[in-house]
Amino acid sequence: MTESLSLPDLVARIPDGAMLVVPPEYSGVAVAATRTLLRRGVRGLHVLAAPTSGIQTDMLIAAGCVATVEAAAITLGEFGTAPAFNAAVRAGTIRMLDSTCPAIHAALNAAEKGLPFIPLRGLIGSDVLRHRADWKVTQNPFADAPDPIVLLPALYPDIALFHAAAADREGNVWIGRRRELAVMAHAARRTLVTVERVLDTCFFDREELVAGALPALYVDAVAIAERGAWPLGLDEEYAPAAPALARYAAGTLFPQNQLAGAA
Amino acid sequence: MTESLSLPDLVARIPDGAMLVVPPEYSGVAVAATRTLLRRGVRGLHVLAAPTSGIQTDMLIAAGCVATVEAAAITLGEFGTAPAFNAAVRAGTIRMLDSTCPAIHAALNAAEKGLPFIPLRGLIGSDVLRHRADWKVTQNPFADAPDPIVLLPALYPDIALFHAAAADREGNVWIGRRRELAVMAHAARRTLVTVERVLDTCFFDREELVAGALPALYVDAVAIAERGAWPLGLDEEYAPAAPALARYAAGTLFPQNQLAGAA
Amino acid sequence: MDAAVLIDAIARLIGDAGHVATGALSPIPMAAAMLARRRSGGRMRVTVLGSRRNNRFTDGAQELFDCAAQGRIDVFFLSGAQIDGEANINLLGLGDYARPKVRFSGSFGAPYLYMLVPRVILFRIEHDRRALVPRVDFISAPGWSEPHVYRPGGPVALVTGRCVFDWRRDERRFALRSVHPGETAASIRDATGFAYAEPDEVPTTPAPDAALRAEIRDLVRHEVTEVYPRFAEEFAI
Amino acid sequence: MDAAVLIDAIARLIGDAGHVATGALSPIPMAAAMLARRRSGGRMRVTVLGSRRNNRFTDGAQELFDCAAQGRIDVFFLSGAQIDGEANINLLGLGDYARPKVRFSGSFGAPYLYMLVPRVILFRIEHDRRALVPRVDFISAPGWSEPHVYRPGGPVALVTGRCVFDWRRDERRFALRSVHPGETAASIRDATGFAYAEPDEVPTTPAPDAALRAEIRDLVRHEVTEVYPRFAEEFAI
Repeated sequence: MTESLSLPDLVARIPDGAMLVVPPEYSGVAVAATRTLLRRGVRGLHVLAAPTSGIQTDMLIAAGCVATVEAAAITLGEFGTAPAFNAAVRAGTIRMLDSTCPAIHAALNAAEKGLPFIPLRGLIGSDVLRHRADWKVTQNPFADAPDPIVLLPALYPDIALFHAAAADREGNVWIGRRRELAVMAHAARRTLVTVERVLDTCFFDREELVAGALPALYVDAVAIAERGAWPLGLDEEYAPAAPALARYAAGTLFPQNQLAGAA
Repeated sequence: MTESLSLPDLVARIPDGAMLVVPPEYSGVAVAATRTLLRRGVRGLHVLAAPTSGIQTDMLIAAGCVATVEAAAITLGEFGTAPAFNAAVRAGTIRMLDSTCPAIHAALNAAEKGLPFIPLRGLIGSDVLRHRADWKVTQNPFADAPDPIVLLPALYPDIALFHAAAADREGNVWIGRRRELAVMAHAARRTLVTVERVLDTCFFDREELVAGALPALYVDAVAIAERGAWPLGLDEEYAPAAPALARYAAGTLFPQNQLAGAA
Repeated sequence: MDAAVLIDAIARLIGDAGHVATGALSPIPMAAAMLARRRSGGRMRVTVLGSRRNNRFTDGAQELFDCAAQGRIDVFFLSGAQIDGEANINLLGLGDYARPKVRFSGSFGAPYLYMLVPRVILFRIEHDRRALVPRVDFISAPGWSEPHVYRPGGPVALVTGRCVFDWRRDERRFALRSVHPGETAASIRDATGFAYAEPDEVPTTPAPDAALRAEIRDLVRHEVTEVYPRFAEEFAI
Repeated sequence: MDAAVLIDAIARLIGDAGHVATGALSPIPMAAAMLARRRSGGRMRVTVLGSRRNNRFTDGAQELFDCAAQGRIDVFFLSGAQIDGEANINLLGLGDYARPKVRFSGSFGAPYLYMLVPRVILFRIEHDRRALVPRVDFISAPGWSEPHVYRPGGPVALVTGRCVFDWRRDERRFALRSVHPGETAASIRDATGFAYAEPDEVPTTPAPDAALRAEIRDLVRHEVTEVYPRFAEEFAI
């Protein structure tokens, strides 16, 4: 059964050292939960961006919560590079596992399907591959001619964390066309979701809504966080707050001062 | 661009010898198109059930259209075994590739992702595996201890054929929660869809419908076939016609006599 | 055969599982899952393939298999045209594979789910020497695997129209747990084609009282009928 | 830099492709795709990541990559903080990998899409010896691959703020195709850190006339602004 929790109780489910999978900036980022989490002083997180991340990961790095980042990119998009991420990589204070979008998607698909590994085309000749000791290149066993292909180990996150517009009374979460959120939730051992609101309905009562619902089966707990993605945007709800994002990109590396109390 | 065709013109796109992927009986079977196809006298089909099939494959076998069937099961469900299928297997007049549901899903997922193969758990010790010379058992290259795992070659169907309630004016097709239809369409080189009706709207204009739409990008042609799944049912549209199905199950092996003119 | 006995017996085997799923053509397991869910106070999750009301999957036909691989399904049901004493099941055909004497529909998801779902309950109403055989003609899915084979799942019990067997994994054989009312240890031996362990005293499977029968009837009418409209008449529930 | 020249030049490179996709932070490629679509009479399919109006994907963030692997995307755009004469691109950082002098955001989907999309157009406005280098510090994605490597895709051209290069796959080098108005063969040589083929006569990239500029302005206002609200001012279109 999906639990209804307060925001602090929700993030209390994220232990030190957890592998935490988070969505890209356009897909429902739980920024309010992230502020609560870094205020709590979580340590040693392995942040898996699925497949990219921005201000969320940067805030966690700035607050010293992160040991490892795995991502295809950490970027503030049109607002430029992520300052804490950039400094941490240059200083060598985080372990960086550089990846590529389809590799992260595929490794989560593998976890979703209980596969220990999954092949992926491309990548051969890229230095991204060269620096990944955990990936293997093998001969395609179905080919007669030489045909090298990359094998990726599945990624099983401990926790998936994201923000969505609404949950219903059963704990089903509306994700619409953001199916990358379903893959994250399927792959992760636990899924924590913040929402703008909880509706006193059931998405399964209206067949036209069913395809856009993430079933409660995959949702361990929900907390209400109004404007919980701010200063990022949320589909159909609110646009990104460009001034706040620009301030963040230009500002100090200690987002507690800048964002923690701003909501 | 998705083409609008008549039913005969739609099935004219299915050449002799094609690998034709079809959905299970609950998921929108293009029975009217199948009748038109068998009347045309198509030959040598490789029918891939994704992952099971029933009256559709049985009718095609009875009419002599089928060289190979790949399926986890061919069944008329509560109406019993599929008579033409059963006779053909016993007589050895079709080549039968026995499979299992998740293997067919996985092999189509592999095609959808452009992977030459995909691993799958389970299967080891099953005679289904023993009779599949095209599947391989390999050591999991990420495990230190012995850990055999099955590798399946991707399945790239030539044609996906199914029936749905509606297409919109762009050729987007409403599949709702029947996402196995999206996998089929992604994996197949061409996708042909029959629908109850074409709506003068666009599913993408209503965000709550988007998640249930198969984009026109994957739909090569649409034809209107009212009650096109009959005597099978179609979600929210009509229930299976139990008397007709029972007649089929009990009846002759020549469904032309029985069903071809019945719609 | 008294369907209520089977429904109650299977519900007891389900116990306090977190998530039970039932597959195609499984009205009695479905009814049992509904009963077990009621006994859990509604906390148990039940997924009925073919149902709209009792099915929350939104990711297509592959979701059952993904969900099982994720360890999110605790109990599933499988059957067999033949089941043997090593818990191998045959859903495919009788006789030679290339030219079978009898061909059934196929193995469905059994070669996978039998390996991955922790507690698979085998269920087959017909209990005779044609169904319960020394050795299946075709192994759709094996009852046990070598230790190096990845297999978090497997059988826990076999319920038939005559009795309940437990599966003893360490011994790789079934053990008679209880005989349904009207059966005896001897009648089970007569009807069973494979060897199994038998206790000195064989209990009788409890027969539901009137209140439980009413509860089952109510569940069948309100839930099972959605998926299996003819079940209530067919099994005189 | 005259954005309309680039938009028109890229639209010509797109030609009559069936399906063009543009990725993150790509307003000029997006405008070019819109122009190419208009020139196709609307038959061309354009997928703009980040757009709602020009994006028909419904299968999540992985759909772009699946769609490319299926061969359903003909043209895509990539860039690089560094691009070298072998068409290798670097989106990751400068200097030593473990302790970079400058770190960029990362390689995104380039290590995959550069290998799979048949016609990748490289685009980078800045054209100087820091951007166009003899050898990239980090190969996010390689410009070419050994023949036994599965690679249906790769570069076809490099468009900068100064010129258009064709990629000559057989020669594994760029060839100057045209210089934008105001540039010369010599100014390109000066600004380029890698060697490339140069024809005896170097044409000038066509400059859009007033009608074409109006058409581009209209497309930018009606389509590009949805995704890139500040683009019109920024590039004075």
